[in-house]
Amino acid sequence: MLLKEISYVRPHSIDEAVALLNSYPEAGILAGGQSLINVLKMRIGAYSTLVDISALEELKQIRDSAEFISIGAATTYDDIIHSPVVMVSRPILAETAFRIADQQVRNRGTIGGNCCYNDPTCHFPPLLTAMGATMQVYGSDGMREMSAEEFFVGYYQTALASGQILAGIRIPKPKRPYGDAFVPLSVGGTDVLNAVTVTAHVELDEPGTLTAVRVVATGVAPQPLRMTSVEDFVHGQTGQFSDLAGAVATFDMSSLEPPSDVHASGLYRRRMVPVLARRALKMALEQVRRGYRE
Amino acid sequence: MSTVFTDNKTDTIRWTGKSIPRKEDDRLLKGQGRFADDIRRHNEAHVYLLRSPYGHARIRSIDVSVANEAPGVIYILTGEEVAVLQKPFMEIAPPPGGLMEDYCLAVGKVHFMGEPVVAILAETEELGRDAADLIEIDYEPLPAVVDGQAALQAGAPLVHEEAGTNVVWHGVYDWGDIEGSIAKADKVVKIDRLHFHRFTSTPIECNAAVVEYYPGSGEYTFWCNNTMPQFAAMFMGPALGIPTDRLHFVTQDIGGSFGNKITTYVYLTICAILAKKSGRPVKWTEYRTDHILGGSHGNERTFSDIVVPVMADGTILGISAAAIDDAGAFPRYEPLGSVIWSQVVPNVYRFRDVRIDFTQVVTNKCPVGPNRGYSRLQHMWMVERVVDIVAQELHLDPVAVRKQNYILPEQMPYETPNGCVYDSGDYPRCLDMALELIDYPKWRERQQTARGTGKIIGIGIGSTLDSGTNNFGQARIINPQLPFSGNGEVSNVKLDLYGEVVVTIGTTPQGQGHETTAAQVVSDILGLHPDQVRVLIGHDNARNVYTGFSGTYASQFAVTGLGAVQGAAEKLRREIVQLAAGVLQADESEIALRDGSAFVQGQEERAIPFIGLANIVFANNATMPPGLDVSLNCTYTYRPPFKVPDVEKKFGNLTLTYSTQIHASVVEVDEETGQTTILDYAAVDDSGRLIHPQIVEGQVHGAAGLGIGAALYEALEYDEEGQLLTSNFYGYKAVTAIDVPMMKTAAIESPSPFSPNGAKGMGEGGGAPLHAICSALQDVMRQKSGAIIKDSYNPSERVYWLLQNAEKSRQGVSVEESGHGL
Amino acid sequence: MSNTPSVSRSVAVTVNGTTYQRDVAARTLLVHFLRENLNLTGTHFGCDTGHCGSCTVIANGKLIKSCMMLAVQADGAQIETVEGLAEPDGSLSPLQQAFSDAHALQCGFCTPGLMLASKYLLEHNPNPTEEEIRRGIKGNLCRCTGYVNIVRAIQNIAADSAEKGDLVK
Amino acid sequence: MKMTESGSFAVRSSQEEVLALVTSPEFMGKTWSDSKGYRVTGPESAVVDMLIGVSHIKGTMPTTLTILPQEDADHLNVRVAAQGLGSRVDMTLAFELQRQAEGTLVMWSSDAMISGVLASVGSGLLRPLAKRNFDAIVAAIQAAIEALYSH
Repeated sequence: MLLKEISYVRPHSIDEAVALLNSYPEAGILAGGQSLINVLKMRIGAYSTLVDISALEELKQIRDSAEFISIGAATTYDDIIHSPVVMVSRPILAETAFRIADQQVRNRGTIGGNCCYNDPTCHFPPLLTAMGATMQVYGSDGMREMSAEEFFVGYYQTALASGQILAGIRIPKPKRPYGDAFVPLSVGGTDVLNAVTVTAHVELDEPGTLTAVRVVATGVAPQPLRMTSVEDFVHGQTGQFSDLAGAVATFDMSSLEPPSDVHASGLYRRRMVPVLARRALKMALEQVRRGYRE
Repeated sequence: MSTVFTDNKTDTIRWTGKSIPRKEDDRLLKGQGRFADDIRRHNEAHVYLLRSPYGHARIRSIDVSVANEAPGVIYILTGEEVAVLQKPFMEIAPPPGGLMEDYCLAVGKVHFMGEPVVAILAETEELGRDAADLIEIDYEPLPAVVDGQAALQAGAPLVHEEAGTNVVWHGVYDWGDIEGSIAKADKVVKIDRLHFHRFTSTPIECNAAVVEYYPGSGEYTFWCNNTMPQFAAMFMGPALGIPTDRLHFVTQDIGGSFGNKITTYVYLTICAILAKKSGRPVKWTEYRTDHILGGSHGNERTFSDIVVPVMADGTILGISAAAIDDAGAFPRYEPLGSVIWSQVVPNVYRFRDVRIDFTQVVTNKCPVGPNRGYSRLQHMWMVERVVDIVAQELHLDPVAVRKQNYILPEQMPYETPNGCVYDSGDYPRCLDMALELIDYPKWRERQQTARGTGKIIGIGIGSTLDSGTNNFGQARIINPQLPFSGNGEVSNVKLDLYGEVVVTIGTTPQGQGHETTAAQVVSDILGLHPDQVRVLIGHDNARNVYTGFSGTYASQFAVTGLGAVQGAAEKLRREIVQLAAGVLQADESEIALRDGSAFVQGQEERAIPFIGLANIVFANNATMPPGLDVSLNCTYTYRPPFKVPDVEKKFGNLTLTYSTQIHASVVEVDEETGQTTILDYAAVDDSGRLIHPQIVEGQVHGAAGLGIGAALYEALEYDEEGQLLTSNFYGYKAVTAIDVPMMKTAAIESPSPFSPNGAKGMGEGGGAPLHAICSALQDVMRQKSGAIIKDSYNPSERVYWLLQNAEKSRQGVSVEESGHGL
Repeated sequence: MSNTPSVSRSVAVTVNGTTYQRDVAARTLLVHFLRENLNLTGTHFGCDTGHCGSCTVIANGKLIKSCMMLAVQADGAQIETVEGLAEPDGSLSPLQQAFSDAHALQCGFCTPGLMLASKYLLEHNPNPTEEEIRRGIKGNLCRCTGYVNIVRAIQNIAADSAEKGDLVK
Repeated sequence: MKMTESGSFAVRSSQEEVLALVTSPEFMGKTWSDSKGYRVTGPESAVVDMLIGVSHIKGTMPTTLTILPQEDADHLNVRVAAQGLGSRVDMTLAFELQRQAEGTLVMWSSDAMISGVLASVGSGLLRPLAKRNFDAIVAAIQAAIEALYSH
């Protein structure tokens, strides 16, 4: 509870934030603080200067366009949950955000913080990976974009270089019927800690075949893991596809080396992947078949 | 249950038995409670404790030279100095446990992760914490022992070399004729091992204290939240080399304890030393990680070689087992747990032949202490597991087996094999009520229809007793030298100068509503409204009365606390009546009390208000009617009618009252993941006569909530090196509102013939949810793999593996046909 | 405008309608600021990882845990704590009364946080289902009540306001 | 939390050359990867200010390396003790040097114990991270030996 002495600054713009980040060694970004402040309490935190972006309006916008929803990195989970744009275009974002921690944390925690922390129990890294999202990284040389897959590098690690800020996230809006499902295995109670998650995304193209299939597991590998063999198996099938077990069986679970910890053993995590993968695919396919979220 | 009773005799309203608004609520709801950390003293300094990162290590050296120069540092205390300033704390155990040396800071080596090693006193908490980062300690890590059974093995690392063994206490409890019952049994069920896991109730308020030393009188004042201060004093006085009357404890509002705040004397001693050294009031604030690492854990217990002789109809004749109780690194309340379980030897059952070979050991883990249901829940869990395993392995109905074996209401009062007397109760009726609350037949049907859906429904029962009001004489079974027996609580009820009714007691309430229930009792006796009764809460040995047993623990307030209040109020009533009779020139038998006045019955104009009576005694005593000797200041000590137990036979009445708690649970297990969801839950309790039904129901809810958490989500898990892997609420998954169901409750009232008010102590709950959920999971396994639930902690993963590898769990479980009857 | 990091700042924080101007270290958590600097000890803390919810307050209309916010971040904020819940005449608010009536508090330590969480929930959802209530207070641990009577208190007050047709104060 | 690792690599340097290097606290201090700096504190010891961690969790752990007295020419043990971030790391790093036709085969094993905050918070996730850190150290030692040879 007792932090090290720390310097604090509240920039007025993202440019100023980046400038501050580059001017002070050991400076870090404070957004919602719902993970970072706890790390600082344990005095295992890296930063001696906090650049507080939580009040920067330019990072808190949810914008709608024909192709994308853009969400500012400092947008809170609660704002995502209550966003009409999200509700209309990609409700899975709100449904998933609603499962994070509790009301208090959702009121301050941000989507950008969730991504930058990139704990394997975090909700957004797998979801954004499955949605084919683009991460907008802002540095002193301006804005750069990278895919979610490129962004989430390993346990707690992202592709953000020092001096860079995650400014926003762009999430594509499918033009076809689609389905999204985020299926966590929470241990320690309901929506307490995601030991393993599987997220699935499917779309149905004009001829009625499944396309843009993405199945992503977390908790079993350093980064959100694309289960490509499953994706390939489902890709091109008809909307009536139902051989979930067959699809999931294509994935070589023994290749996974999930971590063992006090929350769950590696073996249990590995065993849960096919279970959750079937469930996630089933949910996503049911949505597609209902023309849901068209 | 909320009717207002009218007492025929006095024609006054009866407040007891009624759920009146709690007197505590107003201040607590406004944020005006006074909790230990809310206390501030002028010029206070702050204590920060640097704790061991190791489970077991020798301290080679501690270098505080840099830290000493850090900003704001006032004093740095290490074990080296403590060893000079403090005698080792008294040990309750005889040797070998009695040889174990316990100091407030680690001396020479660290025995568990989180043990305080250095205490830094600084101007602020932050500066103390900053200075801690500058302290260099050279440790030599030692192999750790973290398992009770392993601690007994030859060559195991010794937690305390000075004792020469890890055994704290060993004894064999043998009642009846277990060999005989094995010989005559139709079948003998054997279970190799059952394990009751380590968890803790973790009150939301952690420990805290402000400690001040007055050199003038040599007195220390502890504003703290310790819940058994005179127990603390008994350890601290000799350790500090001062008379215990120099230790002045003040407790006010306490944010939960569940027993966990009893053993904080170790920390209070650190504060006392620093307060004297520095001449400053010192403040210690504990945070959650400190609390989970170094507070007080529940006892972990492993049962092995369980042998259960049974008749073909399911009648259980007895149980033989070995128990190894893991006390953690220091026996700080222990080894009392090694005997306290024997308050409930047969649980609610009739079997008479019992042998338990009981060993308590130390390990490199946090010391244990009382934890809601203390020591009895482990034993009753084992008995309940035995009942379900017997039912499953003999293909009998678990409900029928329970009813077959329950002690029956017509047998009450019932003397158990070890001489405890169950005062009253109706277990079959409570079970029927619990089954009715969950609609048992409906769930048995649903169980069938759920087959093949991937979800398995299980129904379980937990039958338990909440033994309340200890006979401390049982401590002599552990150590015949101990000068304890019986129990007692004291209360003072007085009229203050202006006729106000003021009540004091020595208890340390932490949510049980003592202010309210004490006021109810006094109101009935003095003819008042509870708003007219002021109850000074908390234990304050300079202000309030107290005994050596004062405190709030062991489910005893309704009996000892209210028994004392009742006695004191009745004494005061007699004095008021005497005085009023004298003043009003009436016969004592004509005097009645109502609304703060004494009057002559039938002639209400002949009255004198309490203020008038108080005036006569305190400020106008020349007008006192002649021949009267009244003080209007009445103290009464309630002592339960206990005898010293027979130490040799380990026989005697160890508890005054026995509340019943019968729980029924319905769970659904996801076959593919092992995730368990509670679908329905019922708790029926019988706490004798209810003083405040709503408070009693609240205790039932609370005990059930903690038990559900412990059964499914909460565990203190150490790795092989003694690292606690669940040292905060991230790892220790305290149950949230989502996962405790809207339980159904009902109560019956079997008044206790032994307590002064017919009430029974209650509140600990006997761990019934652990039993009921394990029982429901056993019912799940019975339909599927036949796996045996051998652990009290069953998170999703464990349930998953039980479904996957049933055979492994069935190893070591067998039913043997006895020679007889074949 | 020069905007440089500093280890302490002057802040103006409005708590329950009163504005306090204080110098505060950047490392000070809001909960410590409330308790130590302002002596508002009704806001408690029961953990060090943001799980227990005892330190819950409402900041700028949002329910938050004051142990996961720095006091310097509260500069200019409107904060509502348990001390601001009662009626101006000192009597219990309907929410506080509902807690007392349902015996939704025992030791009372988690209660301030729980009442603020309940208030926030009811302001945003005056007629919540049991599931919504449980979700709404999930961030507040209580070890005394098993949550049963807390859920009931919230249900009762929701039912009361539905009857009276007014929103919870 | 206990962690054991082992592996081997071949270098073109002779056994004597390798031994001369790995018994030098100067060399070991310099080679220890991800450090803020080091100082030799004796003929067998050095202190390295190791940078550890990822993302939010980062810090410096002063790490003492002590080269233990050798029992024979083929074996070498280094004791590593680090303290910081509320945690401790105690490790024994053992090298076995095997003469080969061309150079030396270095077989190494490590036996580490992590205690304190990092062990109880990081638990399972620490393992892959620690392994990565450790692999980097071994790789650095290997590279340094190789680099020396090529000069």
